Formats: sequence, C-alpha cells, structure tokens
Amino acid sequence: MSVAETKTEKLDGWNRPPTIEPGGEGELLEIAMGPHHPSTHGVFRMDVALDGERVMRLKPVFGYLHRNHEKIAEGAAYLASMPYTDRLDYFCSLSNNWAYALAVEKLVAQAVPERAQYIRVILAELTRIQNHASSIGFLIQEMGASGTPLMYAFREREKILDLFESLTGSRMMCNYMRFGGCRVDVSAAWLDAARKEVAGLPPFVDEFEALLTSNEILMARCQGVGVLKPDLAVNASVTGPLLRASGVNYDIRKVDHYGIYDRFKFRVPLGDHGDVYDRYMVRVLEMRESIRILEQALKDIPAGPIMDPKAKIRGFRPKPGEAYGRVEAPKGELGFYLISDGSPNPYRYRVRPPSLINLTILEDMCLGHNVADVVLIFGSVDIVLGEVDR
Amino acid sequence: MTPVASPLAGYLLLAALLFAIGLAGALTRRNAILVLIGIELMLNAANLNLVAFWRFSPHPEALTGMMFAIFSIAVAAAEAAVGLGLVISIYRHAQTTDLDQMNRMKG
Amino acid sequence: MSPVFYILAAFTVAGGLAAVLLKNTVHCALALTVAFAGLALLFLNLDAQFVGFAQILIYIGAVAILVVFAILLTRGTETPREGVFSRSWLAGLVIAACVFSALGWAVLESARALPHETAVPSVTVHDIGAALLGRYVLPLEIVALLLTSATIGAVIVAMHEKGSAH
Amino acid sequence: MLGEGILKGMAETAKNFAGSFVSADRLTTVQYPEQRIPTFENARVFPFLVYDGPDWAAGMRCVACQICEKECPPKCIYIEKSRDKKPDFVGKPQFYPARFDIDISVCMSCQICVEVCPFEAIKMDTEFELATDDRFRGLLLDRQQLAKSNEYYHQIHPTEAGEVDARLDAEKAAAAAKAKVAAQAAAKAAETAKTAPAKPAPPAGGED
Amino acid sequence: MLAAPVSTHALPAIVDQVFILFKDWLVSFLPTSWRPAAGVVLGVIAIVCVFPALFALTTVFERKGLGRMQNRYGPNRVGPYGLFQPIADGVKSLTKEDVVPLNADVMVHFLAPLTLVVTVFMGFAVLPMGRNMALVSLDAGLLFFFSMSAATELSVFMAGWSSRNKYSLLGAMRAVAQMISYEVPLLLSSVAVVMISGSLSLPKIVEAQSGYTGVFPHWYIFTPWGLASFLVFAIAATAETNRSPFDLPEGESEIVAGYHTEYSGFKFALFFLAEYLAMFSISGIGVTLFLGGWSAPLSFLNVVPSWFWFFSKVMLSIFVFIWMRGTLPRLRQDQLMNFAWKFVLPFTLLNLGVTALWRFMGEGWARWVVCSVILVGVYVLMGRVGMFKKHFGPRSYRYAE
Amino acid sequence: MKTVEEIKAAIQAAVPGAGVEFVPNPSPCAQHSLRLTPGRAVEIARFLRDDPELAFDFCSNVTGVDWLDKETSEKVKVKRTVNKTVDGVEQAVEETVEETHKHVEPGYLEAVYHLYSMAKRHGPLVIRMRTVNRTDQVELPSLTPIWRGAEFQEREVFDLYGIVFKGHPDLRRILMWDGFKDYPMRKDYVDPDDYEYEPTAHDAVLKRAQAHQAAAEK
Amino acid sequence: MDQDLKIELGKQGVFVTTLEELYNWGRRSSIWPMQFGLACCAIEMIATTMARYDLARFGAEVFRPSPRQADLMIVSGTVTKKMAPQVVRLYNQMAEPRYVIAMGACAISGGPFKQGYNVLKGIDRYIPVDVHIPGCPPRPEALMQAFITLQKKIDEQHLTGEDRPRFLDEKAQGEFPVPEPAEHDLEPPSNPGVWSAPVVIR
Repeated sequence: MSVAETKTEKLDGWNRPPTIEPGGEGELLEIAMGPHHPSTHGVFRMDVALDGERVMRLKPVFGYLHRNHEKIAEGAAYLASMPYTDRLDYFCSLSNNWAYALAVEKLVAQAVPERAQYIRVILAELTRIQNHASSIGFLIQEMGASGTPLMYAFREREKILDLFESLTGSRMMCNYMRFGGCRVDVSAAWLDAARKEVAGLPPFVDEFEALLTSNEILMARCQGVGVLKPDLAVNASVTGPLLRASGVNYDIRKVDHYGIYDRFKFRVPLGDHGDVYDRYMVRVLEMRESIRILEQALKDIPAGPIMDPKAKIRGFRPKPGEAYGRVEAPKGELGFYLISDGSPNPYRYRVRPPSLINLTILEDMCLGHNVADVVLIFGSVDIVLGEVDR
Repeated sequence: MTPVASPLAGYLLLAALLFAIGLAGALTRRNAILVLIGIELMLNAANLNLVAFWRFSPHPEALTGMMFAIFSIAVAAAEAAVGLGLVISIYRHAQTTDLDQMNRMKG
Repeated sequence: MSPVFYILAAFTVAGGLAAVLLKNTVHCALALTVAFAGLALLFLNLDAQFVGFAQILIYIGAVAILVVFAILLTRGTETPREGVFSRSWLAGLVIAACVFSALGWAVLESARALPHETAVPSVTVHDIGAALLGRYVLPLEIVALLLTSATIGAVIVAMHEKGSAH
Repeated sequence: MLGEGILKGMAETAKNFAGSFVSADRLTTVQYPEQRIPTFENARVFPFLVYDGPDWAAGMRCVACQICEKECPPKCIYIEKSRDKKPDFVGKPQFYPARFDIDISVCMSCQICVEVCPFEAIKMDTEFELATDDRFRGLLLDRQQLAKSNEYYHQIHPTEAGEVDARLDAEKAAAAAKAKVAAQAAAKAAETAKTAPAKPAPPAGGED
Repeated sequence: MLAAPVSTHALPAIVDQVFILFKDWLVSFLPTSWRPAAGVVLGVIAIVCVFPALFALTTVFERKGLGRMQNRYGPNRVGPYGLFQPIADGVKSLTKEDVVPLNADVMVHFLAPLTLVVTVFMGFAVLPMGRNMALVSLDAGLLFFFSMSAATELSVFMAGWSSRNKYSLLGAMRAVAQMISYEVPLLLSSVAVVMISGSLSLPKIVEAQSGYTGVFPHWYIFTPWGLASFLVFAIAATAETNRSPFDLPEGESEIVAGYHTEYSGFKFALFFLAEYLAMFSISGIGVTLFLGGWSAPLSFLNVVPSWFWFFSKVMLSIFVFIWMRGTLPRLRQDQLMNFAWKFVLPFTLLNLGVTALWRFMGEGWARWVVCSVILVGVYVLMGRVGMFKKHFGPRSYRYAE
Repeated sequence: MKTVEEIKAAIQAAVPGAGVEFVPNPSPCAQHSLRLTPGRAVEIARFLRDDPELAFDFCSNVTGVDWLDKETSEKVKVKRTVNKTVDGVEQAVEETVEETHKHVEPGYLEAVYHLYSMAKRHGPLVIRMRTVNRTDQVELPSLTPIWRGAEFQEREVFDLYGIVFKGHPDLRRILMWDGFKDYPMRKDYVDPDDYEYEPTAHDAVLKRAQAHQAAAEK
Repeated sequence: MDQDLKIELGKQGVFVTTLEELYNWGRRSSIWPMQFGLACCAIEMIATTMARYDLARFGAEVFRPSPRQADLMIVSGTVTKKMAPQVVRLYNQMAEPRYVIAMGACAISGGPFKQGYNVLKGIDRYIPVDVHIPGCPPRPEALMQAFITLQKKIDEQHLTGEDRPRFLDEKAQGEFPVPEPAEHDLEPPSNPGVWSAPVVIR
C-alpha cells in the first residue's frame, strides 16, 4: 500500500490533507481508536475511517488530558508554575524547566552563571537521551515486540533518573531550574556518577542498534511508511527529530544559540526519506550526538556559583512586557510565551507544545496506509499527552 | 422406516434425505450464498452415496467409489471457490446477494 | 445398522436442516459445518479414513471458511427485511419432497437386492496413493488442472471489478 | 542476506538471557519489599515539620507565618495560627500552628514550601509507602503526623540538615550575642540608672 | 495404541516403556473385550492431564524467560520460584465473572472456546510421544493432524464473529486469513517428508529417521531439503499458532486483544490454553517430522527414555517460540500475506522439487552439493530481490554541522 | 534580519493599504510586534511567508490573549459654578471640584503569532490581531491557509477564547468536549461548582468551597 | 484472616475456610492490571513493570488490553472531565471481581490540577477505589506497596457475612452511572451512590 495512490490537492500551499478515493466496496468502517486504546500513549483518540484496513480519513481528538495548565499558571506566581512545567512533557521535565526559565529570563533580562549553564546542558542532554530511548522503545512496542526494547530503554532510563533524583530529589518531576540559575549545586560525586553513566551509554546505544537497526521486520515495517515531505513539514510547523528526519536542517540549539550550545561540537543528523525508519534512526543518531555533548560538558564544567546573585526570588514582579523563549526539547520546539502586566502572576502564560503541533500532519502521513501503520506513524511522532493537551 | 435389511440402504436413505434437504434449501432460499450451501449439501450427499457403495461393494480394493468421492471433494472445493467468487463479484456489482432482486435487475 | 449410525445420521440431518432453515446466514454456515462434520464421521464409520479426514480438511477447513468469508464480505450477517425464503419457496419445497420420495422409494424397493454386511476392506493410504498415481493418474491430472483453473478463475472473477473500478 | 538482522537481534536477547544468570548488569531488578534501592539524600516526597528536642509540640520550629500556605502551588497546606505564643528555638515568643494540615492527596512534592520557609521548619520527607484504602483519614495529615524530630531529619538528609543546623546555630549565636549586648547595655543602663534617677529598665531581649 | 513389545527387560527399556507398561497393567484388570477402549480412555486422560499441566508450566516459564531476556526476574513470588503462578491464574480465571456482551450471539459465543480446545486436543491423538506412545496409530495420521488444525480456524471465526465487536471481528478475520495462508506451506513442507519417508503415519516417519551414522542421527533436518522444509515449517507453524512475529490477530497495539477481546474469565483461559496447546501439538509434529521424534540426538544417548527426548525437543522448540517473542516486532497484515504467498510458498514448491531430486539422485555427495547449492542460491536471490523490490534495506545518514 | 520597523515598511510597500501598526514591547528582550488590521491580514501573511528576503515559512506559535474591559479612572479638577448660599445669600460661586472620570476601554481578544524563518534562520517576528470586542464581534481571519501549523493552535484559541477564525478549514472545539458552552481561558470565566470536599481550603479555594456548601445547603 | 473468624468459620466447616483461602489466594496472586494509562503516573506505572522494579514478580505483568480480562484498573494520572465518562465506562466493562487503584494525587483528588476547570476532583466520585497512592507521581515502589496493600485487603475479605466484598453482594451496584458531559460540567458532578463528601468543619 503506498501513498502514491493518494491524490494531493495543492490548495494554497499544502494546506489540506490529501483526499483519497475509496477502493469501491461498501461503506467505510468507522473506528474510534482511543482514548483508552492501548497504543495511543495515554488518552488520545483517533477517529479513523477504514476501507478494509486502509485508512481513508483520520481525525485526531484531543483534550482527554486537558489539565488547564495555562489557566492555573495565570493564577499563580511565576515560580509556582515551575513545578507545573514538569508535568507538561513528563518525560522531559528538565527541558521544560529550562524552556520556562529561559522565557522568564528573557522577560526580565536575567543572566545565568556559567556553571548553571553547564548543568543545564548536561541535564537537558541526559533528558534527551532517555526520552529518545524510551520513545524508540514505545515505537517498537507498538510494532509488537513484547517489551524487550522498551525494557532496555527503561533500564538505561532508570540509571539516568537516578542521576536526576540524586541531584534534584525527584525521578520525574525535577523542578530544578530557577530564574537565573539552578536550585542546588552538583557535587563532585554527582559529576563522577554522571561521567560513569555517560561512559556506559555508547554500549547501550550499540546494543539497541544491534537489536533493532538491521532487523528485517523493522525495516519492512518502517521504511516507506508515513513519509513526510520537507516542505509540508515546514509549513505545518513540525519541529524536532520529526522535522530533521524529513531532511530539514533546523535545530534550535544551532539556530538560537541559547544556553552555551555554541561551545560544544556536535552534528545534526538528517534523514532523506522522512519515513518512520528515518525518524527512528535520527533519534538513535541524536542520542549519539548528545553523548558527545555530554562528554564535552562533563569535561569542561567550571566551578562557580549556580545562581546569579542579582536574581530576585522573593517578590518577583517583572515589568510589563512580553517574551517568547524556546528551546530544542527532545520532542521539538518547546516555547513559552509570557505576558507580564507587572503583577506577581503572569497575565498570559502560553506553552507552545511541540507534541500537539507535530500532530498537525498526522492525518497526512497516515492516509492510504494500513491501520497497523497508523499506530506506528503515531508512535514515531513521539508525543506526550501531558503536553498535547496541557 | 421399515426395517432395512442392508446397512447400505440406511446410508442411501440418509443420502437421499440430505440431498432433498440441500435441494429444498437451494430452491427456497433467497440468498445466493445459502443457495450455494444447499448445493454443497447435495454434493456431500452424493459423496456419502459413493463412499457407501464403495464400502459395501464386492471389490472394495478396487477403490472405485472412494476415488470417485475423493475427486468429487476436490471438484466441490473448486466449485465452492468459483461459486463464492461469483457471488462476491455479483455483490460488488449489485450490492445484494438476494437472488430475487438480482432477477429483477436483469443484468 | 448400529446405533452409532443413527446418532451420526441424526446429527448430520439436524445440521443440514439447520443450515437450510436458520435465519442468520452465519448460523447457517456454522450448521453446515456441523453437517460436514457428521458426514466426515459417517465416512469414518464406513472405514474410509482418508476420505473422512479429507472431508474435514477440505470442507470444514476450507469450504466453510470460504462461505463464512463470503458472507462477511457481502455483509450478509444481517437478516434481510423481506424474509429469508424466496417467493417460489413452495415450489422448491414440493420439488424437493418429490425428489426425496422418488429416491426413497427406489432405495426401499431395491433394499432387498442390496449387498449385506461385508468384511471391512483393508485399504491403507499407501494403496490410495498407489491407485491415484496408477490407475487413476489421468483423472488426477485432470482434477489438478481443474483446480488450478478454478483457483485462477476464482481469483480473476473476484479481482475483476476492482481492476475496472480504477 | 535476509534474516541476518533478525539473527543479530536474537543473539542480543540471548546474550541478555544468559547474562541474567551471571551479571548484575543484566538483571537489574531490585526485589522491592525485601531489597530496596537506597534513598538518595536529596530525595523528596512529602513535607514534614521539624521539631527540636523531645517534645514535638514544644519544639516545633513552625511559627505559623503561613508563607508556605500562600506559596504552595496546589494549595494543599492549611494553617491556623495559634492565639497564644510560645518561645521558639532562640527563645523569641512566636505563634505556633494551632492547626497544620497537609493534604498529601493533593501535594505535588514540588518543595516550594521548603524553599520559601524562612524558619527551616518544613522539610521534605523521603517516606513514600503511604498507600491506604482510607482516602479521607489516611491522606490528610495533621500537625502531629507531620511532626518529625530533627534527628530524623539528620537521618534522612544528613548534609542538608547539618547545614541547616549550622545556620540555625549561627543565628542562635547571633541572637545570643545580640541578647548579651543588649543585656550588657541593660546592665550598663541599670548602672547608670542607679546613679541617675530611676528609669524603667528595658526588657531583656527574650532571655528565657 | 500399538502393542508394547518389550523384548528385553533391561532397565532402560522398562523406563522407556514405563507408561505403556503401567497402562497395560491397569487395563489387565478389565475384561479383554474392554481393553482397547479402556486403553484409549486412559491415553486420553493422560493427554488431558499432561498437556494442560505442561501449559501451566510453560506460561510461568515463558514469563520468567521473557523476564530474563529483559533483565528482570519474572514471576517468582507465588509459590516456590513462582511456580504456583499458573494455579493462581487458573483459580482466578475460574472464579471470575463471565461477561457476555449484551448483543453477542450467546450460543456461538459459548461454543467457540469449547470447540477450539476440543479440536486442538484432538491433534494430540496421533503424536508419537515416545516409542509406542501414540494414542492412536492412524495410517493417515498426518492428514488427521492437519484436518484437526484446519478445523480450529472456524472456532476462531466463531469467537470473533459472535462477540459483535469490531476489534474481535477484525482480529478473527486476520487470524483466519493468516492461518489459511500459512496452512499451505505448512502442508507442503511436510509433504517433502512424506515423499522421502513414503508414509503418512507418524510412527513410521519417526522410525524412518531413527538410524545413526556413527553417533549422528538420520534426522531429516540434517539434509538440505529437510533443513529448508524445517525452516518453512517453523515459519508456518509460528504463523499458525499466532505467535510473534506473526501475532497480528492479537496485535494489541491495533486491535486490542483480537478475537478474544470480549471474553473474560474461564472462556478466556480456554483460549489461552488452546493457544499453548496448539503450540505444543505443532511443535510435536515438527519434532516428529524433522527432528527425529522421540529418537535420541546421539546414538549412545539411546539409554535415556524416548519420551524424555520427545518432550525435551518440544520444550526446546517452545523456548525458541518464547525467544522469538522476546525479540521480534510483528509484521503487518499485507506483509504477512505477501511473505506467505510470494516468498514462503514458491520456496516450498522449489523445495519439493529439490526433494524429488534428492530422492532420485541416489546416495552420494553429489546430491548434497546440488541440492544445497540450489536451495541456498535461490534463498539468497529471493531475499535480495525481495529487499530491493520493497525498497528496504540499510541506509546511510548525513549530518549538518 | 530586518528590524520590525523595516518589515513594517516592507509590508506597506508590498501590500498597499495594509493596516500595520508597530507595537513596542517594553520588556528587555525587545521582541516588538506588528499589529495587523484583520482585513488584509491573510495577504500580509502570504507576503511574509513568500517574500524571499523575509521568508517567514515557520509559524511557531499562535496564542490568544483576553484583554478585559479596562476601566481607567482619572481624577480631573474641574472648575464650575455652583449655586451656594454664602452668608445667607444665594450666589453663583466658581469652585474647583475633583471629579473622577471613568473611561471604559472596551476589551478585546487578541491573537498573537510568532513567526520564524527556517530557510533564513531568523526570527521571531510577532504579529497580532485584535477583535473588535469580546462579545459579538470576535472574528479574525484564519492564517491556517498560509501556515498549516496554525491549524490546531487556532482551534485551541477558538476553543478556549472564543475567537472565530474565518477561513479555518475545521474550526471545532479541540480540548473541551463539543457540547461545552463557555470559553474557559477568558479572564471572566467562572469555574463550575464542584468544590464538594476541600480539606485544605483557603483563599480563593475556600471561597468557592463555601459557596458550594451554601448552595448545597439550600 | 483474624483468628476469631477462623474459629467461627471452623464451625461452618474447614472446607469453607480453605475454599475461601484458596479463592482469596488465587485472586490476590493473579491480579492482571488493565493496560490503561492516563498521564504522568502512567509512566511510573510502566516503570514499575520494567526491569528495575518488575511488577511481574507478583504475577501482575499480564497487562490486558481488554477490560474484560483485567482485574485491576490502575487510574494512573489526571482524570479530566472529558475522560471521566470513558473511565467509568471501562470500569463498567470489567468483569467482577475488579479492583481500582487510584495512583497519584490527580487520581485521588485532582491533585495539583484540581483548580482546573476540566479536572475531575478525584475518580472516587464515580467509582469505588480500593487503594489510594499519594504522590506526584508516586515512586514505582509506592505502586508496589499499594499492590501489596491490595493483596492484603483481598486476603482479609470473607466470602460471607456483612463485610463480604462488594462483588459478592447481590444488592450492590454492578453498573455505575456514566456521567454525561453537559454545557458547563459533568452531569452528575458525582455519583451519590459511591461518594459523599465528608463534612468539613471550618
């Protein structure tokens, strides 16, 4: 079954998902996949219309985890929203922390000391590795492997979570970064543990690749499935590994030069086909690049304070104004848009969720494919419902 | 039933009954698939006859009746495949398996 | 005439009747498999092992499944609104009854002339194989041809519409 | 050749299967109720209230300032100030919480209450085995349930508790020094007062 | 049941025939005319007891084995080493409420698991589980086995259809389509064995393999055509039993739990049982056809009782099933079908030709070389062509600085 | 990248008669924005996307903002003549009186778009559009035909703020269920009354819990 | 099982007692959770089944995708008002005996998100919950402890008498009313048959 059968309608750019004609027999079978469907990563729903097993229409339905994060944040102080950001993309709380801290730091022009920057980079990259590993694990799980890759991913994730917990106190909800630095300093012992862990990561990625990369079943299932063309990807604001698998070189770490990413040598892996396999491989290769960054950061981390002494903690009231700050979270561009009216609470607090926006093209990718592929394509987008629905 | 001396007569009667049931089904049902089911029953009744004749024949080692039954099963399988293929094909065309309606449409 | 025969006969006839009379098409198909199974057992009762197993393999394993698939593909699972029997059901019934009475009369008439209990024939699969490739090799080839052409024919008949739709 | 990748994968799982009998890296399970992963010093689960000395009611550091109640993001803390005062660790008379409830069925373990507390009175516990079938009585902790001794605090967070104690000692010393100065001044004043016409002596700064 | 001609009363022989002797001893209390029937009944009882027990053990070993592959223990708390886990599961399943969906077809819904289990059990009747240890020694044993395994398809369909659930129906359709497709290579690959051994009777097939050259056995798997047939048989058997990587009918990532989505309690347990029993019986057939059945792997190991070898071989094949489940993701429906019709079937047909060639080339090394070259060559070629045609294969990636 | 003023000039050159207003951002990050009048917004957006030099091909973020009616009161000293009885005589006296003048600036809903360029790697450019008021004239042109990435975000803004995007291909509620009536992110939204059990209620939560109890007792 | 009752049951016959013990043992040793996650806690639930913690040791790794075959529903995460009807429906589909663990603050009370307009303030407003695990999210060990708590709870159940489990009580509710999303809120906002708010004295 190929996408070549689909008729792409060019309508002012690439705006509409292509319509495909049913094969002829009978009515379409309407299936609501979700919200408790086993492979929708939580509570996501897809209303699928099938012709046989071929997808003719697919409408994502959101909101089953809409927890009113933005509304709550608008009624709370700036700092009080920090723990809530942990619960957006609950795999990558530290990236979320960073994005929010970055936005607030932009809003009040807050400097961040060197050491804190290094810590942030280390934590963000560790987050990226564990997120990519688990997302690949879930992808293969959806492909029907009975959990083994996921188990290996989680085995490694647990080690990284141990690092997080020993530093920040919590496995998942780290609530670690502050406006102008970080909450607690890393100890020498922690850095040693991190170095040890990072040294153990390349063998893990090797094992993962040996298990999966050249597996014929995986290749047959993934290659040529869910192709996303680069121009559509850009137009639909797709970001993150999904975009790079389509061959668009856009990594906010390289573009925005936020933090201290300029100091590290790393490359941005790009895919040429834009299919599920490319997304898988881009994630694997990004893990390898993250390991490189980690090695450099752990070598160079300087001594010094971790909080800017000028940073205001009590009575934090930014001047009226607005700011948009974004980072390259493991799932894509995570942005925070803040409007301050001078009060202790943000007037408007908005999260730009990469997971939600990456789903814009879900229907385009799935049309004409098999139901089984839908699950796969959906898994390859790598979303977390906490972020999609907020 | 009158007491039948030969067991063969019992098999033959049973086969006749099955054949009649199949015939009735084939003649009275509307649905094309059910008509096919009736035909299958009739074929099976014939098979039963063949095997029964073979069993009670004076020279069973000649295997004539049994061979007949084996070939008949093979042919019946082919018949079922083609018949159902036709039904599906007609269904695609007419969106019905109702023979009465197919008659009405006249092609 | 052993009681086994009567049990199997009742079983088979019940299956056959159900296959013809039931409303739900899928139930009919399932009842048909009951009749097939009964017939297979009857074959075994007639010491025709090979035919019995072939009956199960082909009729239950293939034909019944085929029928069921056809029912699902033609959405025949719902009972039709206009009734399940054709308008000419009475004629059909009469014809069937006539056929049965004619056959039954013929069997009963000739019952006396039919052979009585014979010895159990000792026919092994090996004999059947030898016969198939010996005396009956020509019919075997013909059946092989027939099956091949039937397969191709069925595929073509079923595929045809799809091709023309595009 | 077709099948090569599959064999490679099978070899990988076989390696793990065989390895699970010999290597701890390949068998990472910690059998929970009997074995436990050592808790990290920084680990945090739910807040508790620190008290000094043997008596939890007398030694409670909390002065019911209600900052944590206000700052708590999910609003799971409820404090009622006492009417009377009791001396705190430096001896200053302070209010104390007549009622201090934390609904741990709401608490999100964010530690913000700890960060905002100016009195080092509320800290994070590492106890997590709190599952209960009684939602209404099992999960709303009152001040007695929340009160844990400073020794316990030292036990679970030794480094942090040491720092806190040092800070408190310093504060206490400073307060004592201040009190001493004040006392000396008072004594001086009293001396001068003896010579000079009597003046009401200033109250000695919280020396009890 | 074959008579038990225990020629030598040496200890190994007695151990080898211990079950038969025991049965004969039990039966000897009965009048002679009852003995054959009683023997069969005893055999049935033995099968009905042994294989479910084996099923129980297998489930717990599967869970533990999978656990080990995934760096964890697996069930180890219920009873010693977790061995009572299946008993607990059984008790729970038995006592669990039996939910029948409101609009389900009650009768068919009820019958489906029963017919499934019964037909699967029937398959065991012809398996020679040791020397003289086949319940019934049918002349057309192999045919009987396949006719029984063909009959299971209908039960699966019944289960899926009667639940009146989209997922169930979809799962059932998938299962049936898959089983029909893979039945063809399954049958054809065993035809190769029948061609060489010249018999459909399973004990005879085992006997045909029970010779030794030196210490090495004459199993069919140690011939080029035998290995090829065995591989095809293994693939088809995995598909027939709906095991990973062909477990699409139960593909929980797409269609919840397949045809038994709506089953709960004991009926669900029956499906579970049937799946494992099918695994045992098809492994048993595979062992009988290609791995020498109950014969020992090396000639001097013949002192070990034959039933031990049979069951160890079956368990080994179960382990491979579990191993594959622990490693492989599953295929897609159309890929599965394509694989069956475009790769496995042609290869099987070719293998039949090669088998015929083997049969008529006569003894000697020439037939080894010729047959091996043909099979390996065609396999590699088909693999290559398949890979290129489907445009899948390893890729390289570029980087941006 | 051009400055925001330059972009404004470029827009006005390319789309004649386009209403573009420069909105400064007082915060230190200085991400100033352009306010577009809704009428020509789609054309402007297309220009922004297709202009080879600007090439804002990537619409990163779409936000709704709710600005309530703003009541500014200013105290004005007014001189006026008042009739007073001074010393028993009624006369007109001129007096300065302080009066509070209340202006009610009508509220509006605002949609904010953050644009970046993937091709040129610059950004962000912030563009915003305002509705006329918060009640009945809440329509804005949808920019989804220009940037597909705005599709779900505009739906979300519609769902939570009630801005109706004209020209959106599929404007339905996205996060809340279909039968839901309110726009919950608006500042004047009142939560449903479900505060049945609040063991640690205080402040706003306490008020709502008390209100619930009062309602339950009724 | 406490001693008094054992004696009391002993009067009724040892058979009943052992049967009860066997039944309870079977139920508690084979709890199959439903493969169903809601939010953050679901990740910790998955982590619990993974190598480090390995819920499988208790025989509970058989996560069934179909509610019919599951015994335990772990409500792992925030239940929103949009999701609540589905959760109740799923619970209704489960076969008795069935258990519910409310995992994490959100499932118990709405947790940190309870001030939100779309968040259900505790799943126990609609379905009976057996064990509550506080925490946000609870550690995997906490889930295991809850699991053990549930096992203990099952162990202590008697099949007869006043305190028999709900599923053995013919009069007990089998189907729970599914709330309907209405214009502003769910209708009804809670299920009075399952839940009543304790009186808050304040």
